[in-house]
Amino acid sequence: MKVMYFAWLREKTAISSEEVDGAGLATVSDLVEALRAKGARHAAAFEDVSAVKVAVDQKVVGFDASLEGATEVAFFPPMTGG
Amino acid sequence: MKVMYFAWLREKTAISSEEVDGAGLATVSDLVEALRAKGARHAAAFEDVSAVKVAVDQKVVGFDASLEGATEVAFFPPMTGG
Amino acid sequence: MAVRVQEEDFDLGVEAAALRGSGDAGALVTFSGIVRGGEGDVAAMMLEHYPGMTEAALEEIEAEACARWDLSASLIIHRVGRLMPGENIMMVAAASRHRKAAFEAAEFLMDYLKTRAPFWKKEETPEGARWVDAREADDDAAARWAK
Amino acid sequence: MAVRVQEEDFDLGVEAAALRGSGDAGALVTFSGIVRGGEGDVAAMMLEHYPGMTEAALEEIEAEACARWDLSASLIIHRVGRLMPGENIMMVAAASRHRKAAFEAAEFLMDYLKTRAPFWKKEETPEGARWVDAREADDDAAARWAK
Repeated sequence: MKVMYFAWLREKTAISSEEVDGAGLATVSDLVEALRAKGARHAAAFEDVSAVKVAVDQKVVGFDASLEGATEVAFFPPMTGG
Repeated sequence: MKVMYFAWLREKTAISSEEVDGAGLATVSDLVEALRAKGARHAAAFEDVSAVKVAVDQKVVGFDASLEGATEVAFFPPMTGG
Repeated sequence: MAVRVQEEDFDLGVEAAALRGSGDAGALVTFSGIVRGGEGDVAAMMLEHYPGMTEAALEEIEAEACARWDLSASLIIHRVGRLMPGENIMMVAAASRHRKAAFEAAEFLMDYLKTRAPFWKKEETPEGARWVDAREADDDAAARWAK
Repeated sequence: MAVRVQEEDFDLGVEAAALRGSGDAGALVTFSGIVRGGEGDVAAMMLEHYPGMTEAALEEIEAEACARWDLSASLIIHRVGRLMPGENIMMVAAASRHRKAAFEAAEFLMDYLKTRAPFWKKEETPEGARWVDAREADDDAAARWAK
């Protein structure tokens, strides 16, 4: 699946988007654990997920949401438009 | 004092403004009684004062307001601007 | 801070641009009132006012808004005379650092203008002319600002 | 009913005029968000968004407003990219027969946009760049529309 990062999550990971193998990842939380293991930058980005929101296929969901059938997962801080 | 009429009060009295001798008129209600006595048109205009508002020297007041020192009294229906 | 009563039309974009230039606003709310046509069969709208008292009342309403909210700019324009469907009747605008103040002040300006500024509307229809009745809802709307 | 995400500026007056032409509205409310300068020492504002999701979210917010209020027209425009103090960030507009619906719909559009549309602001200041924090007040404002 495609994993995307916005705002300071993009800056901390130094990545806009990357492909991640979703095999064995049932929920968003499982994905976050897998991402943390990728290295120091990812670990820093996900150090405090209370400040992180997630969208699966462009819908905001909770970290317990299923990744079944997901093609695009995005991580970002709370929105500040307007 | 100058007495002014707006909207349907102007149409019913057929007068925009007129001079009225304020001698002996203590309150707005006294003035209304005096105006009613002026003829059929005035009587018709003031038939139901529950639908009439009054301003003394350009401030909206009640019908029990004093006319002491008043130079301009205006009668009109509830406002409908905006 | 300005109040205008005029027969001429006005341009919302021009007025809004002038308000933005007059302070460090992050939020600008405008309200425009427009003569409705269509199903109501209103051929024209006559707007009468009480010269002198109208301007004083609008200035008082604007001063009250500026006392209640931290506004960088505000404006009330109201037209008088004969207006056709689709024409501007009036506008208010409120600019502030934050959107809540701008929205509240604009609504306050409208609610007070409706119930305290001496304007009267008469509609011309195919069945004749009729004075527009004051709406109880407008009194209720104004009452919510009482402190 | 329209949603636009763009780098280019827009003209409030032109947009408002187009909205008025598209229905029998008696009331038009607009909100403009502007980059504040001045005491905050913000030299520029960078606006990032999530292409695709942003448009979908704005369309959903607008559809929700149209389901809740009887609107003759509505509009959301949001800019992205680097904006200077005094520049437009975004606008919403709502037109209706009555002012209460137009005001409520415009406030609703703003409250939902603030909390549900994927935009992020970064301020450039003399001390460096910083991401703007989400405000709890915005969540509270959005929560009042829950039914």
